[in-house]
Amino acid sequence: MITARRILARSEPWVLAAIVMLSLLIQARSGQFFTGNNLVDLARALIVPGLLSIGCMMVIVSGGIDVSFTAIASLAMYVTDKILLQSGYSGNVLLAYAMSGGFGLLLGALYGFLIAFLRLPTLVVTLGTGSLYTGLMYGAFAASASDVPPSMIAHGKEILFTATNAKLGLTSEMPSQILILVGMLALAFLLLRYTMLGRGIYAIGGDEAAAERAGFNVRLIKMFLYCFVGALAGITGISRISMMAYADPSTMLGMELTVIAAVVLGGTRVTGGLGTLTGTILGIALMTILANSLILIGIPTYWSRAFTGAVIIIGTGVTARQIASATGRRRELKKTKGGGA
Amino acid sequence: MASTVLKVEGIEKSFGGVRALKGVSLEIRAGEIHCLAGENGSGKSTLIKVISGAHEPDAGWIEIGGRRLTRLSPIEAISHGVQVIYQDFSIFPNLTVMENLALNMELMDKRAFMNYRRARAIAARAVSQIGFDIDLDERVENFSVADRQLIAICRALLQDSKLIIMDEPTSALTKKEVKALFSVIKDLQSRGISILFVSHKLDEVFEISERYTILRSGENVAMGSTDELDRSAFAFHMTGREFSEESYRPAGPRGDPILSVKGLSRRGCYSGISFDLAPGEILGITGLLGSGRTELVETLFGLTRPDSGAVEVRGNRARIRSVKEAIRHGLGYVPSDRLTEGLFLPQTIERNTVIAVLDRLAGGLGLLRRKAVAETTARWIRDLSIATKDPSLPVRTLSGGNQQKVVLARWLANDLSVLILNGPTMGVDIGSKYDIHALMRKLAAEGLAIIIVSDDLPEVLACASRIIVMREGAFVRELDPASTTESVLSELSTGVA
Amino acid sequence: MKKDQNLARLLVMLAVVFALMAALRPGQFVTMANFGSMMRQFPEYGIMAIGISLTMITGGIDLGVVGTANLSAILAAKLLIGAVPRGAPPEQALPFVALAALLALACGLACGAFAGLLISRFKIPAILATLGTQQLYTGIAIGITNGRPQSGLPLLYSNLGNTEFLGLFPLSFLIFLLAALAIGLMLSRARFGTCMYMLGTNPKAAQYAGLGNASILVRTYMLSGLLSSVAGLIMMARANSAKAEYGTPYTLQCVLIAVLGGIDPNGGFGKIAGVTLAVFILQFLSSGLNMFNSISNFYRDVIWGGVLILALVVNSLLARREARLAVRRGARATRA
Amino acid sequence: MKRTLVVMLSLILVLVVAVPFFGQTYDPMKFKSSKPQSAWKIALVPKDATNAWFVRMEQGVKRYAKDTGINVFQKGPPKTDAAMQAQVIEDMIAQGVDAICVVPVDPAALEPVLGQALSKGIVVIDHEGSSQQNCLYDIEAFSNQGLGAALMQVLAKSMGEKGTYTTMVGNVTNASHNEWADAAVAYQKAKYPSMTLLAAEPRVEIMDNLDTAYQRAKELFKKYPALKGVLGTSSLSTPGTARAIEELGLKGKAFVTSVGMPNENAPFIKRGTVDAVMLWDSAEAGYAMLAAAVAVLKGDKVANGIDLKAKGWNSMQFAPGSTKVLLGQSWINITKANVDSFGF
Repeated sequence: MITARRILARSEPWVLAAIVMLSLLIQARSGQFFTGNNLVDLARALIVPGLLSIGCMMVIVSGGIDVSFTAIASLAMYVTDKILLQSGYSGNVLLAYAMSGGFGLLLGALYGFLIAFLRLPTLVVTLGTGSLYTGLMYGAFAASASDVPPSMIAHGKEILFTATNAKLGLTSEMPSQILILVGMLALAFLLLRYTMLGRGIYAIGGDEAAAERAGFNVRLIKMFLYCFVGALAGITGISRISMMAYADPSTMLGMELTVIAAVVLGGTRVTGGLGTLTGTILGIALMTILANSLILIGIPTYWSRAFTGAVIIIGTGVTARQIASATGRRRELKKTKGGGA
Repeated sequence: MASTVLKVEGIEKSFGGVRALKGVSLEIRAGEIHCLAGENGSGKSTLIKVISGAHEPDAGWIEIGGRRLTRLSPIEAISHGVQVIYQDFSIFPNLTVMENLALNMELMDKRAFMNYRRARAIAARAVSQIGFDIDLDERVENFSVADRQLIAICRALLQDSKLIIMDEPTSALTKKEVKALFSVIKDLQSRGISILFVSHKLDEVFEISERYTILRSGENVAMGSTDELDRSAFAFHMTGREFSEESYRPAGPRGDPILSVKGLSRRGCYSGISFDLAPGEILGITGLLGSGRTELVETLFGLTRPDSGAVEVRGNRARIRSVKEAIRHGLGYVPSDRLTEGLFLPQTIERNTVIAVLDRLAGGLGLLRRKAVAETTARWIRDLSIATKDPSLPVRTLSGGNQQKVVLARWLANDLSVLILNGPTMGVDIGSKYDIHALMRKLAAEGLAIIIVSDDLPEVLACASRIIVMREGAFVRELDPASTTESVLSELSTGVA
Repeated sequence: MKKDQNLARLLVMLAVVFALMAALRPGQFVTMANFGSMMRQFPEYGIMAIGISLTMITGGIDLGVVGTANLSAILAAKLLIGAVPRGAPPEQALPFVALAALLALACGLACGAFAGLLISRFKIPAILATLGTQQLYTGIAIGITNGRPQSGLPLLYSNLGNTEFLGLFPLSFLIFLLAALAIGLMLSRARFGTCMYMLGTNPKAAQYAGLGNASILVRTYMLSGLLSSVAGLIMMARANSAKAEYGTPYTLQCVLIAVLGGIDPNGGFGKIAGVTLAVFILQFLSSGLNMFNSISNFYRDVIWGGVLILALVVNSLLARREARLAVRRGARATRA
Repeated sequence: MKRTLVVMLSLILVLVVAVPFFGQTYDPMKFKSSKPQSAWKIALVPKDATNAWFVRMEQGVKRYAKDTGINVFQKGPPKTDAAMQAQVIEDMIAQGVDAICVVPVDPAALEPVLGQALSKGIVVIDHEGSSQQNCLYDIEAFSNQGLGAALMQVLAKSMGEKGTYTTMVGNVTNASHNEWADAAVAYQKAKYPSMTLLAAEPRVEIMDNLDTAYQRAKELFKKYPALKGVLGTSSLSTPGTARAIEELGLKGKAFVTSVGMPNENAPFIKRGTVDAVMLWDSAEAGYAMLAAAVAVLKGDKVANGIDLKAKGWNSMQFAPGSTKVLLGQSWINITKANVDSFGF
């Protein structure tokens, strides 16, 4: 049964409401929100955080937390970029994706092993691997901003369509990488909803011991999860540098906390077990729209960070309150109903 | 002679130097209801885990399906038709009822994909077996403990089982639910399924089982047919001690009421509750789960706020808006869920004991006086005969009964006027149960006012000086335990004559 | 028992790092100059690491420490710059220096109280709430300064801040020691410390035991804020100025220190002694690596991350071995 | 905690005795080293270790080591952060280097630690830190005013000396970025009356991120259709903004210039989206800083016209009224004509 109360006890409607309010505010302040090119710009800005949020959400659902996925994305894409540049490779970009995804998978497998088989706490392990991977990238590979191979430049120029702003005549191009986001979302959706592996991720997040007893192979599921997250991060890295035609090793570092915040804002429970892709994408969309509309709203540059902080606090506060009260009401109801049974 | 479903012989198992099982044997025949009894820590749970393949025994063998094995994997156990319903139910609180019911089946069938239509069919079949009416799309965490238990039972029934092991299945169930469960068990038996019923409640053992095995300290102490067992022998085998439950006839209330509740109501929980409590009284409040009994005492203890009504302590209006204020008014509360609400499991016994009286043990600058802390702890360990070698060990190393005593000690260390106990002996072994009952009587005799919230009717009858029955958030009737019986209480609780 | 083993392991780690650096760079590492340099460096982030550790013990985290430190320092700097004319004699500046310090500490307390309220009253997950406060405090700091450094502090302030006792111990180092001792004492001996551990172990049981969860949380985050503002004052003395973004990379570094120092990220366990040792290890590594001209500073991150993971793995393997040995001992006892 | 507070405050009050670090002036001639040249050790501390700019600077350092045989090395903090940079300098002092060359993240934040270095007889040479007090010399590729003006000249030419523009910095907390931007705005006010600074958003921050530069530029052009120019001070401003201009279809209508690296900007310059970016070669700057430090150590007199033996740094002149700040003539306009000639 889908009841209004059950819907209101989730965070998706509240985040959606916040997005609508924010959009209306931007529209009112700039007249530029609901224009084709602005929406395309926002969609483009959503690609990288959106891709990262998928893996981040899956890890949190499984009861873990990962703060190293941006380090994986950076290291995997940087090594790939360097290898391809030095070998003078000029072929298909798919190889770059495969390579970077592969490196990401290996890097993910390393901490996946520590988490799944040695049962070490995820936050600590990923803090360690995050530090390790960024250190390796800057230390061993002496990373600094670099060119990208021609295949990636071409890939970055693949455009799906061009949207024109009727009023100003400005145009924005929808990059083909949005398809990767859509594809990954679809893949993750199918995985999480229709495979036992995906249900296992939720089951582990709910009660790991129970999952083991039920016959889930908890270790393999976790191992798979972190490999998947690593591969996804590696792929994200290539999308990012292709779109910018420029491989800056630091371009994604530091995004991890914002992505985690967006995922939690989207209703994923910090302690695991609950979380939807819809909520995740709404959460990351809210954060992306906010980050990319401060000028449109007209917040002075010097106050933009204070404004962002205030919105995060108010947004998460309201969401937390609403869910708490909706859940509280329902709990009471269940109790009295249960009493009669 | 009936054929044997499962037989274990000479099982040994040690954890970290502690021998949990010392050569235990058990035989379960086809189609029988067999009771495995023993106090907490006697090795029952370990034995179950060996049978279900969760633990590998250090020595001994298991005979199942005509084969003699030295170890068993969980999958093998299940494929041999052994199903366990654990005490914690092993369910996923974050998933829907439907998924909880269907996932195990699907995993057994080695399915890689989730088919929601098939899952719904499985779930519907599962709940229909015991006529359980529940919303399949609701998340399990939103249901009561009793409902969760039934979900776990429905799930176990789905498998093509030869043997269902139920680990203390009734500990969180009300009388009515226990009855329903027993009829389900009988029904299963009639289908030829054996049941291994793990319990330490003697009424249940006598009511349901045909044969029994009793463990104590990891060893077999008795086995045989239930017909040939009497109550005192049962208690003796379990504990190694002789008990006689003297019936308690308190002196009755002494002096003015210390706690008066006047027309207390909270929407959706209880309404119009009024009663007085005098020093030396033990007030029993009984009712089914969801009758509002727990909600009522949680309000008294400041955990929730009433919508209307008043509470008076020693004749003065008391506004209890937080637990701290309740403590200041001399109230103490032993919650029903010891593990999550009562104890800080990985912390030391000492810290768990003194946590509510830290104020009094702190000297200048809020620093604790170590000696005073140690003395207080030692005193309560002695007074309540808590069985531990070292108070600096984590409290989770204690048995259930001793853990409950630690929670009690925490409140007794305060100068209490009113002690509220919610399910004081739930999941506690017989020995500790007698200890706790005796302690309550002693405290009442010393002038403490006590409220026991319990659906363990013999307990309420044995301990309380008066009994109030709650149903659907209201007081139904007040009774004198001397002139009432279990069946009267049970009828009043359920509203069914 | 187990936790003391953790301390022992940290000590061994510290000794190994020390021995390694001392062996490879004897003329540079084991010198008064180097120890003096290290003592001036770690107090600011060490104090913040203690603050974060406190919040982690209660099962939360405070990602807002750096924002709090900078905002506090900027307020103090604004007051000093505004109130004390350039070149004013020390006697004239002193009361304002004291006032500015008090203002900074008050700001730290207020910042912490706000975060604590968000977490305890509004039930926002700590990681989210303090990510928000970090943005907010840094944002306010940028907003009121337009991001410019606040310099031109009275001479007295940085002279005080850079005073060395006995020509050896910088004031900031002594403040760090005092803070570590006071907080360590509070955690191990005080009523409040015990309450923090208990709350971090099981918030629900803490509620039923009447500890007053909300008030404990608010006070914990206030304490973290207070420590952050002290760190802010130290940074201000070291930099002779205050700025919205000094020390931004310290946040994650402090979390790393707390974790390596043995603070359980799930709450309930951990000691300040461990955190202090972890601070020393990081500083030894960092200063030691600066003595190798060809080794990039990023190897510090590599070693740091590697050490953290290695410590975890060793801990877990040792625990397993212990369990196995215990089983074997048990089996022997059975036969005997 | 109360006790800590009380103790701390009383300590502060008791200890009015102060060791002076500031306000002292040092005579460069007194820094002549008595050690043989082969025993000298000179550290160059950049803002961070990863930025392409400083990676290039290290090439100059290596070249200097090869040319002279003196023990010089570059050692930067892991992240661009003033507090972390101060820590690296602390360690350098402790190691007993003879000279420190520094590109300060924030000159103000380094005063105490550099003061300490000077008081120990260590030569301190700054670059991009003309406000630094505690240094013997600050060598600049050009004056802040000069660079600001030069950038404004490029932008003004592109915009036809009229229209609305705004400034874009790497971080609002970046001191030199702000100074250049301020100088550019001042130059515009004096020289180009038909140009106006966008009042609503006079300074935009891109968080030192190329993608952010691109996003911010898009926002700007959407919100302010009258905006015709962006003057950047971060090297990421031009590639980010130029990309936005091309995509929005504003090529030829909106313009951008900034400090920038040739290879990052080459495609935009060749396509004509960008007319020119400004550059000085950080490798040469690193070389020149070391040369200045060595001059002091040798006891050579630093005077107008000194040759620091790096391209564009051959005839340094003191800034008007200063005995510390030395200006070179080393900025380069990178245009379509020379963009491919640099090799970096």
